Amino acid sequence: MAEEFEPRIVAFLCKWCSSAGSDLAGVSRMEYPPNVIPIQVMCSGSVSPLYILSAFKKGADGVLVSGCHPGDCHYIKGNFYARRRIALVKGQLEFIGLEPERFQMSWVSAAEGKKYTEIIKDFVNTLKPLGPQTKLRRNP
Amino acid sequence: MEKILQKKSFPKWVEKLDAYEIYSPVKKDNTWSYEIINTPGDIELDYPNAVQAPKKIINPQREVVLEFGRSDDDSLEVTEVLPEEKSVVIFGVRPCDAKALTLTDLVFSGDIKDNYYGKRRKQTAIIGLACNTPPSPNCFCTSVDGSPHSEDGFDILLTDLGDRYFVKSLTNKGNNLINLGKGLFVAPKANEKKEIAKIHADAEKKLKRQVNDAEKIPPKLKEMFESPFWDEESMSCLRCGICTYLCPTCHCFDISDEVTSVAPFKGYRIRTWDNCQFPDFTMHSSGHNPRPDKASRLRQRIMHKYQYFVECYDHYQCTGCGRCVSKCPVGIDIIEVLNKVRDYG
Amino acid sequence: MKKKTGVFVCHCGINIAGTVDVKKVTKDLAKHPGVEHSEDYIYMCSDPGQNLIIDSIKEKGLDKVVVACCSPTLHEMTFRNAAKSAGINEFQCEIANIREQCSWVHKDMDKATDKATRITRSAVERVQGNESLEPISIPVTRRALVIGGGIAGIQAALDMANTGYEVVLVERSPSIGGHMIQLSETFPTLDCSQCILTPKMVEVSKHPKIKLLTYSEVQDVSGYVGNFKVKILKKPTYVDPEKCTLCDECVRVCPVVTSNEFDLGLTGRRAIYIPFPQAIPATYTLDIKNCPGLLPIACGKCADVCDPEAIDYDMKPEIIEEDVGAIVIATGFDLYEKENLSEYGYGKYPDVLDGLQFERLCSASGPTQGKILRPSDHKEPKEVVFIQCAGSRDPELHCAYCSKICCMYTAKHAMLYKHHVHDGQAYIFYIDIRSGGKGYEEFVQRAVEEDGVIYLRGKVAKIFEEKGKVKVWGVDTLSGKDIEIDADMVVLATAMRPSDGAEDLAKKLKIALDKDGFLAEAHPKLKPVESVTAGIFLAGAAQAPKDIPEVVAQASGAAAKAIAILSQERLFHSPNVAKVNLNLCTGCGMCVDVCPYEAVSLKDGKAEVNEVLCEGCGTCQATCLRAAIEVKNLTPAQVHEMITASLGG
Amino acid sequence: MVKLEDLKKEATQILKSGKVKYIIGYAKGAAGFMPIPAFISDPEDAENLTWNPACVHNLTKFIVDEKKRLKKEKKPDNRPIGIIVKGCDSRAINVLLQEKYIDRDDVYLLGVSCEKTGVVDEKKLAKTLKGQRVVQIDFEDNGNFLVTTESGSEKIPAEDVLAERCIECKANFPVVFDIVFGEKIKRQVDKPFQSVETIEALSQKDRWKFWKEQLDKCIRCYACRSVCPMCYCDECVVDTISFAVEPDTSAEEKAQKIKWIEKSPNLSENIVYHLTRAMHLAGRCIDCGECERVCPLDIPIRFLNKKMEKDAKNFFDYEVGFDPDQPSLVSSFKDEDPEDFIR
Repeated sequence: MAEEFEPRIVAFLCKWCSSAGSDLAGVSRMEYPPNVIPIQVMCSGSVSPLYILSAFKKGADGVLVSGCHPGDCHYIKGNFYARRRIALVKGQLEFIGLEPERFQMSWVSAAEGKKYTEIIKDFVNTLKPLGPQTKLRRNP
Repeated sequence: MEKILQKKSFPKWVEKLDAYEIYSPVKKDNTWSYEIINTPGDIELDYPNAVQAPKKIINPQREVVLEFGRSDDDSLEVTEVLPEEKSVVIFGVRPCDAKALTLTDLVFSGDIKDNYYGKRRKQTAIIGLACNTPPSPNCFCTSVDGSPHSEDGFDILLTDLGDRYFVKSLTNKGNNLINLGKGLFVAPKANEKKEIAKIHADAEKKLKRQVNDAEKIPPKLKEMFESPFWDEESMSCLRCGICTYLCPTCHCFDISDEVTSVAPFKGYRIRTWDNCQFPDFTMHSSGHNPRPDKASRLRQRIMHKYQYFVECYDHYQCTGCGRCVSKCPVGIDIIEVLNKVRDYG
Repeated sequence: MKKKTGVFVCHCGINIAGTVDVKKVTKDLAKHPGVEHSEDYIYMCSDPGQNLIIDSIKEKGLDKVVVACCSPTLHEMTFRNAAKSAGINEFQCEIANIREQCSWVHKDMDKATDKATRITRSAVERVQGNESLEPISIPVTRRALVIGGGIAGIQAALDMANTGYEVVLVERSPSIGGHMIQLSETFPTLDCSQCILTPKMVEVSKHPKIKLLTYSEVQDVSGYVGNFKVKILKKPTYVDPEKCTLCDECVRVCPVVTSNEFDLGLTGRRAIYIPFPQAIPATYTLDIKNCPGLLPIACGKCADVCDPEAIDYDMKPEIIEEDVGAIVIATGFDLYEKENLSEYGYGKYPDVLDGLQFERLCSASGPTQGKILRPSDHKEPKEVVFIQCAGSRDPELHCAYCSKICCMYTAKHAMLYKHHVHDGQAYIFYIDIRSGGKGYEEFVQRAVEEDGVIYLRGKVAKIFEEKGKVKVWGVDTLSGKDIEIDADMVVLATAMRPSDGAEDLAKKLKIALDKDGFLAEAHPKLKPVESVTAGIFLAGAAQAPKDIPEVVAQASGAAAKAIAILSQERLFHSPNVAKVNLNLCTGCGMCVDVCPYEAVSLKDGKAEVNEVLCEGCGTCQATCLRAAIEVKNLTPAQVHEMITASLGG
Repeated sequence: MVKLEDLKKEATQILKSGKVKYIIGYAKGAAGFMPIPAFISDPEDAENLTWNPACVHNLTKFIVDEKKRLKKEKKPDNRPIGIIVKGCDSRAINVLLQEKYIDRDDVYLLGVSCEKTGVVDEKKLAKTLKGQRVVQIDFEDNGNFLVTTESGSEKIPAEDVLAERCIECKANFPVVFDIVFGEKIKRQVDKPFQSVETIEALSQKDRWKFWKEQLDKCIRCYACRSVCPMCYCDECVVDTISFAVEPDTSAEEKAQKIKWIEKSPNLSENIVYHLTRAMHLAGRCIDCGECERVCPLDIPIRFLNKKMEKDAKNFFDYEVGFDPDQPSLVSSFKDEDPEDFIR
């Protein structure tokens, strides 16, 4: 049997909530698939559309942007700007025909280690049947 | 070698060329473009000129020239990548675009040989179609030493005679291609040769636009480097790259390295077209840009084509295809510009 | 310039090495572009581990360091200090989190190792783009501002003043004291509220380090931690406290009677008045809203009778500017509006009172000199119904939150009532009793056992007046029986809400409010007295409903936090702040719009970052259309390389 | 109807009085029927101005140019520039004002109303005329165009040859102007996003097929970028080199220009370029459609921007270019912004 496809996910995690939430998952030893490479950013509001496009171009099968819940942003309102921006990026990506499942956003608080693991588990499970992301991937 | 080929026999001839990769103008949505075709029926010769000249096949916009990477023992490995060996035929090339290749030959296959261009040029046969009617309202080939039936750059030139083609082979490559279709070609009759002469003469008359006394332009340009003319003419220029990317004679390129992976470190060096209308074309790493504005860049385009190139190679670097005129978003009209230059001062 | 990066991979015993092939990560990273040295060790954070890093930096001339270990929240400082002690800039050290985000959450060794390698590569790429930075240093104005002169503000001001720092205490009403001064006795000890508060009020007024500004409001706050500039509007009282002898002549001649806010409308006062006898500052205030006019021609009686000529109709509002280094907000609470509780007849029937009114009725200094008489006919009420959670814990109609102190003060009210009216009966409707606190549960038990207070678990359905009684219909959910009480008086334990103007003030101070309008703390657990803005602290019921001991504790906490700032000559701020590339900036101002801290402004058509205000969130970076603003050491260029390293290979 | 004579009169007058430095308008080109942008500073040349359905260009781009030129001049002539703006173009002015790129005093706006029609789509026109060469095209009453070809004149219903953007136009009358020509006629646009919706209605697979084919064609001539009045950054994400070089910029910094997009005109790079462009124009694109018109390869670029416009309207109730004082789309938010896509 051929080896199962293992999607590669890039996760932009805000430092204060989502990265801390993922740390909590670690401290609590909650197991989840190793398909995700976290990139800690200061705030979900700092995630530029170029980060997302770039990750897909460089071969990500899925991209996650995760920040603090509305109202909990360490920087008061960065996640609200992120919410708006990401909605637009998501719309564009779907418009050109990328599978919508490949780009996700979530709110994960520092206390939601479990939620983080669930998001990653579900993400990996959704991506597996889709196979590798080739549409935006750079082709040498 | 001069022959006659019945139009109905044309697909049969193409079938004989199965060892070749064949390009022909193809209509995509509303535009014509040179594409690889799979069946002879896909070849359409009744077409206005393609948006992009066949230059894109011989001198592709992007070409990998070498691959590099770090090996296990940490040394850098570099591998040259040369164009694939194959035989190519391009059908339907217009005289202006074929002539453009001869001009590019001067640059890439002159004193310094460019392997990539040279190899492709050598393995490609150009089969042209003389223009009975100008394919574009802005054709002005006759003003720049060309004509609708110019044979420059062709291996074979076809002229449409209604139900048949007049076929003229100009090179051994061309002869070989005709020989592959042995039995399909017949020798032309004397009246057919006469007909050809008339068609060609008529075609020239149909050209609407021209630059008279073009020979006056290069010396005039030489004096105009500092002229405010360029500021005026470039007012509406957008600094886009349409004129040069679509030009069959423009050949400037850029070399860059694209890293595909940091670990293990690997990537490739590519050559891409570059564009003198882009602000980064002459940008120095010092921060100085000798052509900082669109006026200097428009000047460069005109000077290069009608003065520097003439000085170096004794040819205009323009074949009058009219693409830059037709496609300029703001109607900058090189014919007008040249006429103004000629009459300037 | 060739980079010389050192990579140090920690085993963390078996915490990392148990799942991640540390040797392989170390070996693979050794080949990463720019990596000069790569090494693993069992406990990188131990002394020998740190020394290993320090020695390698020195011996191999490393200029950048990545430590692959636990979360940066744990040991980033440790390793940055180590890097610093080896002579390189602390910001040339980055952490790759391969424990919490890798080894602890995965089982497959190969995959975890691959992931750890990618995380570490990404950190290497990041550190290679780092610039050396020095913390931003700011001088501190070593004075504090306290907003609100209730018990919270008083406590905070005294704590800071007693430590030796100057304090400006701003109170918007004519006297300090807040709501606590209105109370009769306090639970669970039943000691007299005024008796314990007035000494503190006097201490404030006499304190050489406290500048008391009553009848004043904060108008504008600018600046940042250590350097706030505050504009305070001092409203005219038209009475010079220096001259006033408190003879009370003016009050006697004043023709105007208006509702007395100190007694919550249970009594009246004149237009010129002293809020209460122990008011600090001890002086009169002419309430311009109710005074017939400042021109002697309109009335002028008070000025006429004032022998010391303390009354000055020409007094003008004054803007006072103060520089402070820290701010404590203690704006307290107000009661939930009457209009919102009409279902209890509150505001409609004179004998339906709120808790504070009842406090005044019980108070010896109150309208009835401590006798409990009902407002409508001044008779002693024989049956009194107390209703808890009036407006609280009712997400559909009122406030979702618990006002926290009502269970206790209702027990106190019932008890005090019984102490005044021995033959009376007190009923308390409650949802449940929350008596967490030292001696609190015992206090409630005492109310039930010693004073025979009847607790009825249930809600009141209807209250209406009939034949001089306030009829209360309710349900006892424990017995399931309908209850009808012909009460003489009803006391509502009205919900607490943030005081009027708190929202406005929060805007001026650029601090956040929570969903209920209380001032939001920076972290619900770990930063309960800090606001989200550095240098601004919260005390008292402005932040959430709380009782007096809690208020005092929080006030002291806030004071301590403020002192931590004031005690320093200079403050240091993270240098990971935004910087503008002036060549690219077109001055569209979008960064100015999005900055949560107002750290970006436009100057000469270009963006300018106030590094002290900037917290480095990077929202401007993602918003800027020109890529003209970026956060130092987490620039888009760095993120680009991090993405490449995470995915590449 | 816009009276060209009135327009010329006003132009002559403001040039004569020195009220404006020059006027950016439309004039007849050297060949063909398409007008060209004209820069008129001599009052006598105002006679060359023209106004017809082929005045497709969004001239506000040249205000951006002027602004950049002025920055370099030592003694800049800061008089306003007269500029002819259609409804869509005037929205671009509003965005430039909103982004503080220009001041209202920098321009003197000569508005022209598109009334019931708009501008012509050259390709549609060629198709309708089946190869006949157009000499002149003019507005006619009742939503018709009068087309003069080499073989005579004919009336054509404008809707047959109207540019797509005009069919979905929300501003057939200038939203900001100093003087306006032509009438304000209310025009109902029933389906302002129909073009996008046809793409959205495709299956995800077909959408990808469509865009793959289209974006594969891109030769990265950047005409779409260059023609856009909102693309006024001094340095673009696709530039290969940093322009912001100072005397103390190190070689390393110069080399640090992020390669978000490689120079290779490959599909992946083309997609990132076009999506970045669209994102960059989120809440800024006023749908003048110039990007699509100028594309030599006929890539339907406008769809990408239109999709953005649609989402901005539907999700955030945001409309571009009508109010220069509103905060821009991505530098503002509302508490009730949708978040059903967020887990």
